[in-house]
Amino acid sequence: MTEKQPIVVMKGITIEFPGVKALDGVNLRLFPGEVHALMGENGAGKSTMIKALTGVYKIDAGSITVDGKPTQLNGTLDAQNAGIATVYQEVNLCTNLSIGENVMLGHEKRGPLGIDWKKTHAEARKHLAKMGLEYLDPRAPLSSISIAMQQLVAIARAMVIDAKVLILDEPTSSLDANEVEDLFEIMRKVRDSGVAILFVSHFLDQIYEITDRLTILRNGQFIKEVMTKETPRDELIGMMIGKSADELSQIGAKKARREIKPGEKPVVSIKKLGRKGQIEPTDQDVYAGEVVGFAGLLGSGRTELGRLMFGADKPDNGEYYLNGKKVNIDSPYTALKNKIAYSTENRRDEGIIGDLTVRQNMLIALQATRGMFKPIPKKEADEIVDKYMKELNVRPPDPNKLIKNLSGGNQQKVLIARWLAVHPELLILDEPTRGIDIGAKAEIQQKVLELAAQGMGVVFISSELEEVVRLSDAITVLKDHQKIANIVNDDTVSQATIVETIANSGKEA
Amino acid sequence: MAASDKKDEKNGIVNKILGNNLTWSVVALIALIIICTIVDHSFLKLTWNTNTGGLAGPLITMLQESARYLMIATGMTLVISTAGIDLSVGSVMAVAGATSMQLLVGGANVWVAILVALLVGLIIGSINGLLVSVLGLQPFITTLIMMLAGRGVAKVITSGENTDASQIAGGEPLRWMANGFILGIPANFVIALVIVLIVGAVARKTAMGMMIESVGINQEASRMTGIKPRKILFLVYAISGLLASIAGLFATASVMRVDVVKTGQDLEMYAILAVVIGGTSLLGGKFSLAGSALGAVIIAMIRKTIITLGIDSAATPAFFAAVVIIICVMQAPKIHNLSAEMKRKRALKASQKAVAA
Amino acid sequence: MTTATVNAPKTKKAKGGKFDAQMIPTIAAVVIFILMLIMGQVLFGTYFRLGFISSLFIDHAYLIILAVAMTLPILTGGIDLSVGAIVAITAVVGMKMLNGGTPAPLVLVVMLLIGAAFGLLAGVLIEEFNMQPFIATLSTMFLARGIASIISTDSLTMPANNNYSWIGGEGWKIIDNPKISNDLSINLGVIIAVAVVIFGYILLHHTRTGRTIYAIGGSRSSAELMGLPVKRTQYVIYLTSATLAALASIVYTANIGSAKNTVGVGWELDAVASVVIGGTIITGGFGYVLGSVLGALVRSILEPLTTDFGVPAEAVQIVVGIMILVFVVLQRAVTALQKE
Amino acid sequence: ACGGSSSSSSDSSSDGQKTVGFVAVGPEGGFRTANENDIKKAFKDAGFNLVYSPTQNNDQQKQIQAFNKFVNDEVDAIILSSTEDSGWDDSLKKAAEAEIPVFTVDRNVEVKDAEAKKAIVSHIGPSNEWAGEQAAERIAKDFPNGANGFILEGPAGLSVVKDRGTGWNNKVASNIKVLESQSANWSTDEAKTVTAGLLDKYKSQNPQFIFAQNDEMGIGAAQAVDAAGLKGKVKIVTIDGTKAALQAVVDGDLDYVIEYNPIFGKETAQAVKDKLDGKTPEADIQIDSKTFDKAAAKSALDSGERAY
Ligand SMILES: Nc1ncnc2c1ncn2[C@@H]1O[C@H](COP(=O)(O)OP(=O)(O)OP(=O)(O)O)[C@@H](O)[C@H]1O
Ligand SMILES: Nc1ncnc2c1ncn2[C@@H]1O[C@H](COP(=O)(O)OP(=O)(O)OP(=O)(O)O)[C@@H](O)[C@H]1O
Ligand SMILES: [Mg+2]
Ligand SMILES: [Mg+2]
Repeated sequence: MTEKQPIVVMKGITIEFPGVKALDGVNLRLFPGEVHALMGENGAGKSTMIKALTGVYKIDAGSITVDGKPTQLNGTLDAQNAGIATVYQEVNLCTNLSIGENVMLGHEKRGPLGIDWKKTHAEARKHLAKMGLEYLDPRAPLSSISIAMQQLVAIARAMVIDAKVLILDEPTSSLDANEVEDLFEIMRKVRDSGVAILFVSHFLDQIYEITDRLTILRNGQFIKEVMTKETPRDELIGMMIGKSADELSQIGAKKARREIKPGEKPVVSIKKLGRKGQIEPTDQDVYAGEVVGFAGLLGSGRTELGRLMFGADKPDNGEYYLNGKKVNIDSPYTALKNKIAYSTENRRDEGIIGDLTVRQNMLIALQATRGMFKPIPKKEADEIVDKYMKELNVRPPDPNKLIKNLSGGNQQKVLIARWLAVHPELLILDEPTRGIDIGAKAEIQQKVLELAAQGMGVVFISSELEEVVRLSDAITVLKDHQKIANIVNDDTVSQATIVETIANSGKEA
Repeated sequence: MAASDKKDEKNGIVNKILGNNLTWSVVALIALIIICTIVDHSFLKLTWNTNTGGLAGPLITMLQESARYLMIATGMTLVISTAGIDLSVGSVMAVAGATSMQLLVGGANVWVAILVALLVGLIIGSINGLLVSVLGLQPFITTLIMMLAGRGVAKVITSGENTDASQIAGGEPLRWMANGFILGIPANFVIALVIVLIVGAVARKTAMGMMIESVGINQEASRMTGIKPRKILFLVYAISGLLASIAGLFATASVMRVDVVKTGQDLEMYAILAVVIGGTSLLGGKFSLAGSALGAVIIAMIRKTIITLGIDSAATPAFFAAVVIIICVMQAPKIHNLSAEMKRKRALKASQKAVAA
Repeated sequence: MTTATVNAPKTKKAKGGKFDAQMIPTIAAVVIFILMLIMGQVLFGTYFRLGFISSLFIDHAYLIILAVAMTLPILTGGIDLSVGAIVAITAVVGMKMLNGGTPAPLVLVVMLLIGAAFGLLAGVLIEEFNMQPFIATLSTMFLARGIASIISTDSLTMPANNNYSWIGGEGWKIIDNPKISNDLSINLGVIIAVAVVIFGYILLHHTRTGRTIYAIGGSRSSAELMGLPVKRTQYVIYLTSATLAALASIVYTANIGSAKNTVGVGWELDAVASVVIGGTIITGGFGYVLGSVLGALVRSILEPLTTDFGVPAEAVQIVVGIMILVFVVLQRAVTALQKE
Repeated sequence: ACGGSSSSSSDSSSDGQKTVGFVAVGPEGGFRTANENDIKKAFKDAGFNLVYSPTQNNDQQKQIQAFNKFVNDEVDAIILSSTEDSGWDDSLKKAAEAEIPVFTVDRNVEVKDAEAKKAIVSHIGPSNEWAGEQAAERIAKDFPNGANGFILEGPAGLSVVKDRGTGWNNKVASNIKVLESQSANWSTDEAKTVTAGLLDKYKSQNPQFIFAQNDEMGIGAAQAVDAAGLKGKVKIVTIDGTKAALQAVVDGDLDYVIEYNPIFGKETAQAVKDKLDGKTPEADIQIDSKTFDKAAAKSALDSGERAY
């Protein structure tokens, strides 16, 4: 390895939040023309490290050197001026503005009369095209596209400045395989032009595909900097979680199929349930103890179907049967009353209630079903919180922390605890493993299997075909806001089966 | 090592106290009282007034005035916690006052007058609530409209007169409510305090407080947990209307006369200031009723200070602004993080030196 | 990890048409304004008179300026409650100086600077001390009004030949009919107001600062993470709104030739109402200056309409309130329908 | 511009009824409501079509707007009850050009412009300065040996407040010491608070009188005095002359009330009528006001003639 000059050197970075030392003397070096991955469990301090580099957080100790010069970063603007472009973990764009503007904000093309919108939009189109988004109208509002697409737009935005350093914090968590491929294509191009890329992902496959160098963090501590090629998976996992890889053996566990007995009644059965513009009238049964996977491409309508089954959107068509009895589910409240729960894919906007504590976030749904004036007795509440904090291994294990200060993965666990606390008969999980580290992912998958084994009906929505296929008893395939197939998941079914189903239906249509 | 730990802990407590909004409110209150005592040496003196059957003295009149601020600030706290605002409380005070006075003059029983006035406040609050929750109108503009229209309603009720019920017999209970004493303490202050405590108990002992905060923090996420945000929104505006009508009764019963233009005028601003001084953010979320109550007393105290210092009436608003700005600035994170910030800077310098070396 | 190679059906194009939804409230304001004028004309026969139109603009040039000023903070989800009080303090100082023999140009500059100073103070309180705009500008409002009263509580009249009142006054008659009610006239105040509107439009739609204002309204934290100069923009906003308030004061005082500490009480709420009627969302992110101008005009003809309809005095405020309410509800309904 | 008479007016004067625009302050209770109701009634009785336009918050701008609207509507006459005494030049000039006669009521306005002056035909109303002078004289009479006391003012900056204050200062005796002047915002309730505060503060200096610039504040002050157990020991003088205040004089809560007579609708209507009939009404029509001590108040109330 020839020793190149690093463009960014972070040394001894320490950041303290009230009560937590999020980073403790962490080092990081970024080299031009390299993709560098920051590795670690949820809450290891990856995003915090990134925010230190982009001036969002002030560092309590340590130094940052950019291009050989010691640098004081007092804000994102400073970072940008130093040539650091960033895509943060949570999409941070302005939904009230157009797509094109979000790409170009702060870099609009100017003419003699101020901003020249024609040029600006043309420029935006160019950058969107680079991300394979040439079909988007830059004048359309950002709110008209899905979170996943917004993520791509955010990446397009990062490419606008001539960056020396490009930071991508979990850009792939909501993308499907095609988009990931497209993204990697671009990343390679950018890397080859001499830019240093910092990349975060919980998908080991992706790490090994795209990165050159790794920095591993654990619990806010710097563990090691290694070259990707020289580090076997087992060793990497070991460094990240501090346990041997064997302990994660359950990862491969496949669900023992639950056979539906003839004449058995489904817990939930929807008939021609639909909503104009969101999802065509759909039939779907879910049996007790069954895991039904929803598969489909981005924007195929999986989320919409899930939301409809939860009453988050009001259906304008169809019927809803619960244990054979017709019910009217028209709001999350009635759904929860009927023991149907839904964990959202949009954790930040529809999931966590940021300024409440972990404890309150866990209990709030149960409380809502009981009613405002029947508070959960303290003892019962303590038991519930205690149980799920342990069972789901929430870290830090302090239920009185504000949930907004938890790492993404731990927030997800708290949300799952929230829904388990109401003891649902049907639990709809929309992208429950998105952005979650391999350890936690295994834990959540394990939990899903356990719940099903205990007799809960589960709808499992995920962009990762791999886990859908592995965990589901039946797979519902959606495309263009329509259910196109219902596949019984026996041994003959693989990811390829699903992909084929989607592709073929396209040809027929 | 252990010693430094202990020091850290001590520092932690000090920081906690310094970082707490209530601390600065208490400091401000005490400072105002001290200033008043310096100017008027008998400011803290309490005497027994046989004429009224209660304590008398500057502090007592201050508490008497604070009762109405306590009421509207409490309602306002709940509304602001849902990320809303209620600009109509001043007008609701006028409407409730006008209702009760007009009824008394019209010969109604005093209890009927009180109940109807409360009901009217509740109704106006409920209309606000309906507009905000069902129609989804913006709270600021909805209650701004109600602030305009409410004054008009008060004028319609009294046909533009300042109805005076001071000569009407049988108004005693109402008069007592505003001017009487319980164990020597102003009755209206005691009543207001009891109501604040009840609201506080209901909010914190049931899940109401948490749900209100939840809606204020993230309405959509709250809906997804099965909370009905519309119900919560409706509830807080209705409560605010009801409490404002109690404040209106305090204000009018104190002189048994409603002033259609002046009763409750500008009091929405005082209520909002009280809430903010008390540490509840206008952006919604976590609320502190104790803080707002303290804020309400501070507002009354500022006004008392103005009288005690004999500040020229022309300069009153400027003095008010100065005090508010000082309190808010002292509460700013920048100020109470000052020492921590300096420490951080020092540490950073040291570590940079270390790196350079 | 799947290695699917199906080409995603990415043909679903996001429609550009939806973008117009943001403009609907503003368009509604235009339509309703015209309808109100027509109604006034049909019922009372005076609303199309050139004289009526002229005084609508001349008498409300100040409100148009204030509405533009208020649009900026509201677009970010903030507010500037101090504009009315800034009109008062600048007016009082301006008149005092004129009476003291200060040359008019210097007076104008000082008035604008005083406005700017209050804007700067608001900016400092908001950005450096984390005060919410509502509270910060409420404080500067009390402060400005208090200082104005300390300076003088007299009704101050301009001296004769002051080189100042030419900004307001009757201005120029463009169409001089035999009857004054049919004259079309315009004065410099109106021209200033138009210039302010153009300035507002260019600022918001053709400068990066303007776009940052919208971005802050969408999400301040996003704007910050995007590396936009949020803090600087906030200063620009409150400086601009306060300075424009001083400009409104110039136009107003030039028009009536006198000033006093009580001028402008409640104008901030008129400005807010104008902005909201014009379709700007009070929580920020959406809205147009042009809407605010129309809002100001709509707000301005509410009073003549109540007068002509002979609304009982006690009920005037109720009717004005209900009219604004109907307006807001209508806009909301139209927007909701569009979304369907 | 010509015109002037209403022959071409498009207003609702179909039956030859003259239209008069009333630029008013708005119903604010007390004096104001009585005054405006009286004017409205008098004009109706006199056969005019009175178009009434109130303002809000005493905002002169809304009054100017209403005034200009009346000019554009080509009304036959305008009655101006202004919140401010200056700032009317431009509007009056327009009225002069349109030959619409203007009558100022209650408050006179200052006009610099010669053209604008022509528009004003008469001023009708009582005098605020006079009322203030009466208050000073009464206190001087009550306390020939001097006394300490307070003044409760209206909101800083209103010209009524200044005029009543000026009147007081003109006639106040040298041995009468005003310990403090505070604004109680015209409000009963605020006056009570303020007075309670002042009584606390100046207890040692034995305050003996309060001059409240209007009845509302005087009544509030009386309640504070009563609560402090000083009823009768502190003499309160107020201006306006509402029934409630007279009753308070009778009850001994107030010492003396100076009327600021709001009842001059008839006189105003007559002046307008004269002008429109081609006569020249007097330029300054002074409305007489009374003063009430206990006896006068009792007989006034007993007569049952007081309208407000
Ligand atoms: N603003 C904050 N206040 C307090 N604690 C915080 C704050 N932000 C982060 N933390 C804590 O700092 C630690 C590191 O968080 P960070 O977001 O950097 O983790 P991460 O490695 O990015 O995890 P993930 O993979 O889940 O995104 C966590 O323990 C988190 O709870
Ligand atoms: N290509 C697209 N163009 C415009 N709007 C889209 C597009 N794809 C999705 N949407 C809209 O975005 C919203 C969210 O779609 P989303 O992508 O979440 O659907 P999904 O099937 O749940 O996919 P995923 O769960 O992978 O995000 C829907 O209203 C959908 O109609
Ligand atoms: Mg992270
Ligand atoms: Mg989805």
